[in-house]
Amino acid sequence: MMPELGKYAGAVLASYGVGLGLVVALVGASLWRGAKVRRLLREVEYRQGRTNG
Amino acid sequence: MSIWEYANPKKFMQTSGWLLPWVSALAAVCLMVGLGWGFFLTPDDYRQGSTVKIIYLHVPAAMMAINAWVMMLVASLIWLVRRHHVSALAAKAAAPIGLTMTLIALVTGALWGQPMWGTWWVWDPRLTSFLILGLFYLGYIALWGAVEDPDTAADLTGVLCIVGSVFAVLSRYAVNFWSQGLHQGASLSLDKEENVADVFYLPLLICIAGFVLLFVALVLLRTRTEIRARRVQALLARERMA
Amino acid sequence: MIALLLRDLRLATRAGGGFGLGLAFFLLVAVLVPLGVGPEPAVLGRIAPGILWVGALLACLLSLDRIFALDFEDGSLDLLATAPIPLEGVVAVKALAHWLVTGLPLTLIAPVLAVLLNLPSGGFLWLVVSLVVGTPALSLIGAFGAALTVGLKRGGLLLSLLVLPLYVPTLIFGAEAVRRGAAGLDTTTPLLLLAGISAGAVAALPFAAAAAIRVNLR
Amino acid sequence: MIALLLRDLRLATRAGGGFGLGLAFFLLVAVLVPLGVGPEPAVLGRIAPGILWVGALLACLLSLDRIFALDFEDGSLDLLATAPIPLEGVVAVKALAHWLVTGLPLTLIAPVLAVLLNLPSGGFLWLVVSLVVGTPALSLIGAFGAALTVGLKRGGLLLSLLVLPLYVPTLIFGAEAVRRGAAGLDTTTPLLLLAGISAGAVAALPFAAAAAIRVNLR
Amino acid sequence: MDLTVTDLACARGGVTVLDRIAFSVPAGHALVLRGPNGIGKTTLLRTIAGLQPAVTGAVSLPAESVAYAAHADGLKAALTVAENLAFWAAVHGRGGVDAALAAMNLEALRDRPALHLSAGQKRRLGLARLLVTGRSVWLLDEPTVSLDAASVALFAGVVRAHLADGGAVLIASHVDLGMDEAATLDLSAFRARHGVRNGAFDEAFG
Amino acid sequence: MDLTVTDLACARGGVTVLDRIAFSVPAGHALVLRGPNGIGKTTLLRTIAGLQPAVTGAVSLPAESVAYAAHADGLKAALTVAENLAFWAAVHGRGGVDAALAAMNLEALRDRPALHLSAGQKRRLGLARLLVTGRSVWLLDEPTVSLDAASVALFAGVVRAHLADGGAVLIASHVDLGMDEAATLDLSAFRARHGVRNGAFDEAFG
Ligand code: HEM
Ligand SMILES: Nc1ncnc2c1ncn2[C@@H]1O[C@H](COP(=O)(O)OP(=O)(O)OP(=O)(O)O)[C@@H](O)[C@H]1O
Ligand SMILES: Nc1ncnc2c1ncn2[C@@H]1O[C@H](COP(=O)(O)OP(=O)(O)OP(=O)(O)O)[C@@H](O)[C@H]1O
Ligand SMILES: [Mg+2]
Ligand SMILES: [Mg+2]
Repeated sequence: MMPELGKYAGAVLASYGVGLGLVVALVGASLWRGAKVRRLLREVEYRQGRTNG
Repeated sequence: MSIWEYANPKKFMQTSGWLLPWVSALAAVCLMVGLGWGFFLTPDDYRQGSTVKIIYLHVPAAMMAINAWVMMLVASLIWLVRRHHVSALAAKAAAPIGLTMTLIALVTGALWGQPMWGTWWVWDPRLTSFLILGLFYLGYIALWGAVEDPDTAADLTGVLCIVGSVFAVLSRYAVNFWSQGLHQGASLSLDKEENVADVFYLPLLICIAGFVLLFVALVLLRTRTEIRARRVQALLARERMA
Repeated sequence: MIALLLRDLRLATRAGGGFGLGLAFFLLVAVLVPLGVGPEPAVLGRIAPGILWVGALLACLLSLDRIFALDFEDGSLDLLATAPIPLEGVVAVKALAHWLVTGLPLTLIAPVLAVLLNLPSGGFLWLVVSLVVGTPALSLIGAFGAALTVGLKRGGLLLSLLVLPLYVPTLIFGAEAVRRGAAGLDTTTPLLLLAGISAGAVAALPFAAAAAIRVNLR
Repeated sequence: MIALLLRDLRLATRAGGGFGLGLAFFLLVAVLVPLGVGPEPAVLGRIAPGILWVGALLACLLSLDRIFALDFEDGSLDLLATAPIPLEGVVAVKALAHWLVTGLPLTLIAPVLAVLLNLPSGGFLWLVVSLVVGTPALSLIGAFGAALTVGLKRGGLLLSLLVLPLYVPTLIFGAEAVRRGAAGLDTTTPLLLLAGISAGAVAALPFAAAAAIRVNLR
Repeated sequence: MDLTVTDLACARGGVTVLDRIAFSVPAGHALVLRGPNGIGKTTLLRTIAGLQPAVTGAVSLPAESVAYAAHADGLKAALTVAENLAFWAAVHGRGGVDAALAAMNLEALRDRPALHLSAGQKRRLGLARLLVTGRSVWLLDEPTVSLDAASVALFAGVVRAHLADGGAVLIASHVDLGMDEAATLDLSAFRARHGVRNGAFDEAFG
Repeated sequence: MDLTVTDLACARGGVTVLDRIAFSVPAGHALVLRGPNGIGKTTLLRTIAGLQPAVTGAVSLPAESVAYAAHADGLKAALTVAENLAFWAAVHGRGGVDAALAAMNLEALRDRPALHLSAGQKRRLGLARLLVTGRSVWLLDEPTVSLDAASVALFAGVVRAHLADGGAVLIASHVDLGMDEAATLDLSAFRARHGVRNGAFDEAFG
């Protein structure tokens, strides 16, 4: 059910590609760093035997 | 209880932790509906052909790019006045999002400009001032990266953000004064004359809502990360001293 | 205060000090651009106002990064911060010194370079005027940027990244004034706006800069 | 040697290191020039090759002054000079590091900026090619200049003065190649000359630079 | 005037390194701070000099009345010895350059650019600066670094003179200064115990 | 291998500051250079290290076999302690970073950026560098500056170890290093008398 984009298909698809691509990249990066830091924090707190946070 | 309660990291972590899933889910839904509707179900514009579909990414991104900076300005002020670490970290967390939004607006805009104006880029006031906004984001992020004592960095970037805002506004006027552009005016304005046709209107609104929610979700997520990172730093430092 | 001004000027004029080098850089840009762009007088005359202003701006920029950095490295800044003169004053004086060493000479030499870029004769007067009015803003904004980056090694480039966006309005109005002058149009509006920016910068930025320095020293 | 390269790259990418800032500066020049010159696409497209090359050149320039200065200030240079690796090697490696951190990224981002300056589409390929061939020369000449000025406080500006004239041939041929490419003419001659300059620089300058450093250290 | 420090805690890089510090240096007296490398002497002096905020506690004197001499000397390599001193004298709105030069035995070098001084000569010049500040409380961070025996004695004399006309001096040093009359304080006693909280910071991240 | 200096004269800024210097440091021995500030210790060490040409006279060793530790430490603030050492080890094509860290008691700080070290900690790192150079002759310019007593002892131990496996050490210092076995040489005796000629310079202008 792909819509008929006519002669502008390139432009439209490209901008959706780039736009969504950037959004996904940003979200991905945020999640990845989030996970990394969380792991780090857990290690450190474990080492210091202190909880909370 | 005052709003400042949330400036305490622990409280913030609790609340945001509870809030985050809902916001993200809502954002995802809005984006899918809005973009899906816009991309698949809206007709072509009689002048612009299928390129109007770009508006569903372009406009919300552009708006968020501006709003993100405003949010950073507010957060910086809160930090400088009331010294709540969370707000400083929130500003830090928002910057990359704003930059990405600016990029999206620029790229989609450029891709739109190619068919519409016959060129990728023209030095239209709005485009130009957007480029400059992008530069401000870059500088702001670079400064965060270059200073390593977190509080120092927060103070410096805060000052930069305030001064920068003033000059950003100045540049906007300067640019207007300097060239008159091809870019359409505010077409979400109330007067029906130069408004985007209704068929495009509703999905556009949904997309905008989606982007706003996405922004909120990301800010929450990244701020949580920053807080954790900050705490790691503190614990490691103590470890060193012990 | 006076002592500080004199010392900075003396340091600038001593061997290795920056005096005249800003000038030379300005000169070089004015020479390089024709080399890069090619010799057609029409084109050059058309872009002269912009290029001259951009050149002046970069020349300022290059001499900025040391405004505070040198004093920071050798510890003088610590001592100045604990000295009986207000840090805002220190910033203002140092910006003034920078202007005297850079902005002023640039203004004076600009007409000569304008000839190189064959700027239409109408523009010369306005070039000088706009520089006189605009360069103080450049120095002050620069001092602010320098204050932000003072602690950092390799601050130089970061400094330019921070400062150049702040320079945009000054640049636009300045170049616009010259262009209009060259085209024989009315130049009051851009010049007034330019003056406005400079005035605002003089009034506000020393405080922002002093704050930044205090933060960087602690 | 490898160790030195890795260390310089690491320092460049650490907080406060210059990586990416050269890029930013390039970007800024590409933005400022239109702001100064005015928005007409025709004019911009006409001057784009020259401006892009001048911009790349200045971006290199700004990141130069620290090639040796930092190592000199903290005493590393003394130690490197007495280390078992030849000083010529040190210079070559540091120039290489500088190119990896500055010249290469510049080359990669140039096409984007070319869009901003409405470079005629024919020119893009040649812009990249000329930069690939030309920027190594920029880094090496720069390293030589840095070696001459190491040890002087405020060396930064003096450095620009010494280096810019040396950059002139590179600039001319580089810009010429792009202009011809944009006009659809044959570009081999300027490119060959450009390659010649780079090759010569690689072969000869490390020795000159090393000599200069030895003199500056004693 | 007396320098009194009460229940002071000072931090470096977000970490409290010293706390519960309390001592007093009455006018006319000198106090020597001892302690292993990294205990926090420099940090403490910077805090007292008002260059960085104290985590907790108070310093009795306003920063305006203290003169701080750091590891770095704050000299301009391009200026001559005399010019360097004259500048600082002017900043503090006072004269006495020649007296200061004489006191640190620098007349012979007065017109030599600071660039061309040896390590010890630089240091002497840095100390001479104190004399032209006219501040009554001196904070000295390892003042005798790279001074030869003669210069150390010279320095001790200058300090005694300063004490004699009612000044107070706080010195951080590892070596013997040849000033037996000075009291000493070992900072090891004040090392911040593990997990000491740093006000603003832990309100946020404790 | 022995370090022998014969009839050496060295100049600073075109002025001959020391001449007729002659001494020898046999392998396994240490020599401490004494002398008032500005006599020319740093100049002499830089000359022996091959960083500046001798006016007259000769040094028995090639510059390749000496390791020089100056007033400045040659540390990168942005790199960690371990990274700094590892770099110098790699430059000299050797390992032994951990051993060096242990010897100067720096393990605790190994992952701390050099920027965050205190004056004395920096100095310890600067000295640890000597151990990874693998050079047999050390030239040390005021090595114990801002070291606390414990660290000075540590340093003396390291030097003794180096002497024990056949190294030679030349130290310029004003303070007592706690190494009584080391011979001392007072440079005052070699101060260049007024009007001493500086070869190349005076051929041209004499
Ligand atoms: C790189 C090029 C472009 C940039 C940076 C850009 C930037 C912007 C910005 C900043 C806004 C304002 C958002 C707001 O404030 O509400 C906007 C809105 C808009 N742009 Fe663009 N734009 C670009 C190209 C284009 C092109 C080529 C078109 C179509 C021919 C276009 C159509 C629109 C429309 C219809 C709006 C909505 C008007 C409004 O709601 O304010 N843009 N764009
Ligand atoms: N560029 C120069 N021109 C002229 N004289 C100089 C120059 N540099 C240093 N001097 C002088 O040379 C002499 C030797 O300096 P040097 O640094 O070797 O002394 P030093 O023995 O190391 O002193 P210190 O114990 O204080 O380190 C000093 O008197 C100094 O003033
Ligand atoms: N930015 C920082 N982050 C964390 N710790 C730091 C930072 N800067 C310094 N430190 C640590 O703070 C402590 C105090 O440093 P300080 O310079 O005050 O010690 P000091 O007593 O002056 O030592 P020295 O006698 O060697 O000069 C040291 O252990 C140092 O490692
Ligand atoms: Mg200290
Ligand atoms: Mg010395």
